[in-house]
Amino acid sequence: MADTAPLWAVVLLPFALVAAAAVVAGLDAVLTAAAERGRGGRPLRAAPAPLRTGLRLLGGQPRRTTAGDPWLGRIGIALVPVAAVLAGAVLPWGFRAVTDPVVGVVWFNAMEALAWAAVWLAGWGPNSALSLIGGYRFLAQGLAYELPHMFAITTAALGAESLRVGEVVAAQRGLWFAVWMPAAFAVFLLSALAMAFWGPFDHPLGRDAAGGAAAEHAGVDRLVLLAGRWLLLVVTAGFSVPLFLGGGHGPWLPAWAWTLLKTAAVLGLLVAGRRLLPTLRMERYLEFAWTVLVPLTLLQALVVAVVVLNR
Amino acid sequence: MLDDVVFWALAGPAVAAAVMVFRFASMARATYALLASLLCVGGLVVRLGLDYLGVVVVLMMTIEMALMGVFMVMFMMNPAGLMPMSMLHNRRGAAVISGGVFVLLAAGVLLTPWPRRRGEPAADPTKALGESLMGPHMLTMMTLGLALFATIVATVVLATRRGRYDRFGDDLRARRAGDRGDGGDGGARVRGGAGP
Amino acid sequence: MTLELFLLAAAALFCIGLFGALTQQSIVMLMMGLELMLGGVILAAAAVWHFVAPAATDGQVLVVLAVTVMAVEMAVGFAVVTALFRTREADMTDEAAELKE
Amino acid sequence: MGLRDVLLRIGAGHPAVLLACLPGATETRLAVEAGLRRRGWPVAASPAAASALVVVGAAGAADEEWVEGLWRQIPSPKARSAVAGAYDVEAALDTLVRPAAAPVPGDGGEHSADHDGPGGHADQGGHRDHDGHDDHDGHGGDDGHGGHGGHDDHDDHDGHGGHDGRDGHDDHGGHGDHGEHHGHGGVVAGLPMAGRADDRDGLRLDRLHLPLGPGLADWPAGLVLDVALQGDVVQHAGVRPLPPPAPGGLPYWDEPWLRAARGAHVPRGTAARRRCAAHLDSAARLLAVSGWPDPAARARRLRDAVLGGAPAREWSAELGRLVRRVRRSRVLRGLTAGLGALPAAGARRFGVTGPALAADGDAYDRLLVWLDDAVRCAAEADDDRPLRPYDRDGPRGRLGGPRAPSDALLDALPELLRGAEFASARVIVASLDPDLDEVGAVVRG
Repeated sequence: MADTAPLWAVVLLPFALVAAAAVVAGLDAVLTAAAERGRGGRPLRAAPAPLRTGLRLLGGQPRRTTAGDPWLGRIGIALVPVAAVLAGAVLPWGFRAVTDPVVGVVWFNAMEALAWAAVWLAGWGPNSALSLIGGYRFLAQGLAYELPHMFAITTAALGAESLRVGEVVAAQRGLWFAVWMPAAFAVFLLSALAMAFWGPFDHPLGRDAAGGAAAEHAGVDRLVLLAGRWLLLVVTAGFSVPLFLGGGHGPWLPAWAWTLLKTAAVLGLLVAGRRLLPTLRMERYLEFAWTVLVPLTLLQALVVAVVVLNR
Repeated sequence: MLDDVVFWALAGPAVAAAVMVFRFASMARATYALLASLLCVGGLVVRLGLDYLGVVVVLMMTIEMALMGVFMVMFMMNPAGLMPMSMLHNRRGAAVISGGVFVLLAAGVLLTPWPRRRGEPAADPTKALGESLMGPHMLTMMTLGLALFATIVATVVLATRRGRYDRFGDDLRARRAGDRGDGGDGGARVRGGAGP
Repeated sequence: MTLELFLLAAAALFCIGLFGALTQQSIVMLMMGLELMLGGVILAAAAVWHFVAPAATDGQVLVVLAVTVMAVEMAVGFAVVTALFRTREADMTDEAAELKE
Repeated sequence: MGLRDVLLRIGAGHPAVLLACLPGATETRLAVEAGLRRRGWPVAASPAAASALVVVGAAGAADEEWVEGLWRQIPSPKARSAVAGAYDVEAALDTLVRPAAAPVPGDGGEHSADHDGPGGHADQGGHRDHDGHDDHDGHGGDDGHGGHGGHDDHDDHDGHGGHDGRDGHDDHGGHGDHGEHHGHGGVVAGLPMAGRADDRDGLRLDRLHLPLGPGLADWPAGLVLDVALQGDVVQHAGVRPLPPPAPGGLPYWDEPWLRAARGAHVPRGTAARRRCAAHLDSAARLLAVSGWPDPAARARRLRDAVLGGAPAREWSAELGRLVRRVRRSRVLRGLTAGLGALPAAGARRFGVTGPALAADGDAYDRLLVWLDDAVRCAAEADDDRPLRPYDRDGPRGRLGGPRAPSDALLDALPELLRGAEFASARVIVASLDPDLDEVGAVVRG
């Protein structure tokens, strides 16, 4: 069912992801402006704010810190968007992905883990206490979300009896996985936020630690790190579509339009839902993740396994 | 041809990064050099047709090394290598031993008449692996499972100093852990102060 | 791409790891040596599977085993270091040896 | 270069502003925050994120140093201006985006924006510049534990501002080795190495001493805490003694009560509005530090509406919605409950009065007391009867005693902070929200 896209898709992918990231960031800016200025403050005019910030950072100077390890830090920063794009390579547009390896689901997870390690590097590089605290926070966060996240992904793969993303989509021709694996879907959405260290999981870049892992990065470094974060959000949210929302399946519209619509809906839900929650601190969230989410996802996987065996 | 290029492009950095692990004076660099080396190993494994295991190696090693970095920084005598450090002992003996082992292994590798390739890989090696782990190699799988479980228990016992009695009171009746205010490991509330 | 080349690379990784494990004083660094050695084992097992017996799954199972051992070794290693650190500020192998006395 | 100029021009129209708030300038800060909000300019959380610095209030000699430290750490191109009073906020903010005709060296004082273009004075703060990692090559990796090594870039009091925004210029290549190993006795690159000490978890990890504040976002203006961190656990915290207060006006939040005590005619509505706004300001800080920017922004907008004199019916409904929303959040309760528990008995011991005493509990309880009090005050906001001169209950506690209410809050801080993680420590400070304007100022009325 899933074909590999033509070569030009490889070139197009990063640009498409960046464009999507810019739109999502713009939506977030509008909602932020609405909270700050109220309806009378014309929040829609804030939409291009992330782009202007990006251009400002592009023109700004990077900076150095005393006795830092700038190159290690930069490797970390660069790895964030690179990992996002590599993970995005297995995202099917309609029914076509840039590449659809046999172990696409595991590949996606591995790339996310790479971004996880990268943020620590970005926090370590500048040799500054607050920035390192930010880096450590993301590691702690990973310990909390990674396990339920893996189980959620595994559950979807289990339901399709395949690790190939294309086959996971194909298995949802009739019924979306989100319908009969609601717990896995919900956990995946949570961990999509956590993975992009955004929203209620933005503690690694928390304002309370002066920006955490990003506290010391300026100019292009900062732009790459923050843009990489939006890319990660787009990619992880986008991955919930083939995993749980039936990918390109849907009536009337072409497959790519359905993918776009569903991705936009998930992203809109996440960006709007962020307003409802304060930042989750891991020393509190970890207990919840391990005592509630892990058993929940395991149960979900068990249910799915039983269904799969009996059909 | 392409295979050869890919092999050298992965094996070369793997060995080079492995050497750098013990040459860097900075914990972070050493850890991430090790990660780079093991990622290359993962790439080679994928190249050998074991997609699943290769990607799993990438995934697991990334997570492991990221955690390792933290422990490094926590526990090393000279955590960041701000000063040039040399924490070696019996360097010469080790060089002789490992050099000798390498010569032996290399000789074995080169001199052994390796058998011809027998059979073809299964259409889906991942599935074959799964079926053998759940079939003929069930015992291995069970042993691994038990070992992992024992590890979880043992490491927690070793690493933590406080048990549930410390957290929930002597009769375990407390509804909330006494250290809740400090997250998972708040000795301050328990012992009422800093440090022993 | 031949079996010998893969095995030589694996042997190189193994021996570099061995050197590290033998020389490093810090327990954590020692574990890094062990990880490298296991990396070599993984590579060798995968190569033998591919070039010698791709029909059987034993090579793959060996890789799974090595990956698990790495995880276990890491976890136990850090737990031991933490425990040692708690009892006495010791994170070096020599100091740990003194603790026995 | 042409493209870069275009980028700079676009970026300059949308600066991220770092606020350097000085004690005694609360009213100015509110005006600046409102001005920034109107323009939609983001408030930066760290110098690296900023492209402009706004000094809020009149800088005394003691403040000069850290303000300059912040300025040095902002990457160029950057602009700067100072706001002395609420009246000239707009003009000062305008100067941030107006291209300077010529680079003005140094701080031109009030109103003058200092545009430090890439060709500007290259020697500023760059003497300790490390040339990337080139000069460290011989040592394999000097990155390091200096992260634990006593250097926090935001609070760069000791002036080792090795941050230089201009590494595009090789001005310092020749003496790029300034920071190399000054002796190996535990000082690296001019930074002391962390030493080990006992800690909360019995692990004797490295301990790092660093000052928190005064340049942090959502932080009480003028407060500096000297903390010892192990990992991100605060092992010890002390309030750095404050410089003597500048003579001058009354502390903004306490003004109505103090003026009434002096016999001036102050309507009760004014006092109620001031108290309501003070609580909203504190709550906004706590919410922002807890990572909930949405209601924090709403609280700030409400605060300005309350102070702006709009009739209560225009904003009380929205205040009610905000309070309900915060009260309903079980997540917020789960995250802040148990932090900085200060039971009434303990509070009395420190002499704490006001909301912190009434809360008789943790950070979450204090937030609820603020919010409820704000709602109560909203009902009196349009009361024109005069404030009774013996009514001395200011927003942070009882005025007129020998010590200001915030003095007691500051006394309580160190004990509450010990053993808290960094994020929890921020929440605890925000939940007490001491107002340094009143400390040492003339509060006896």
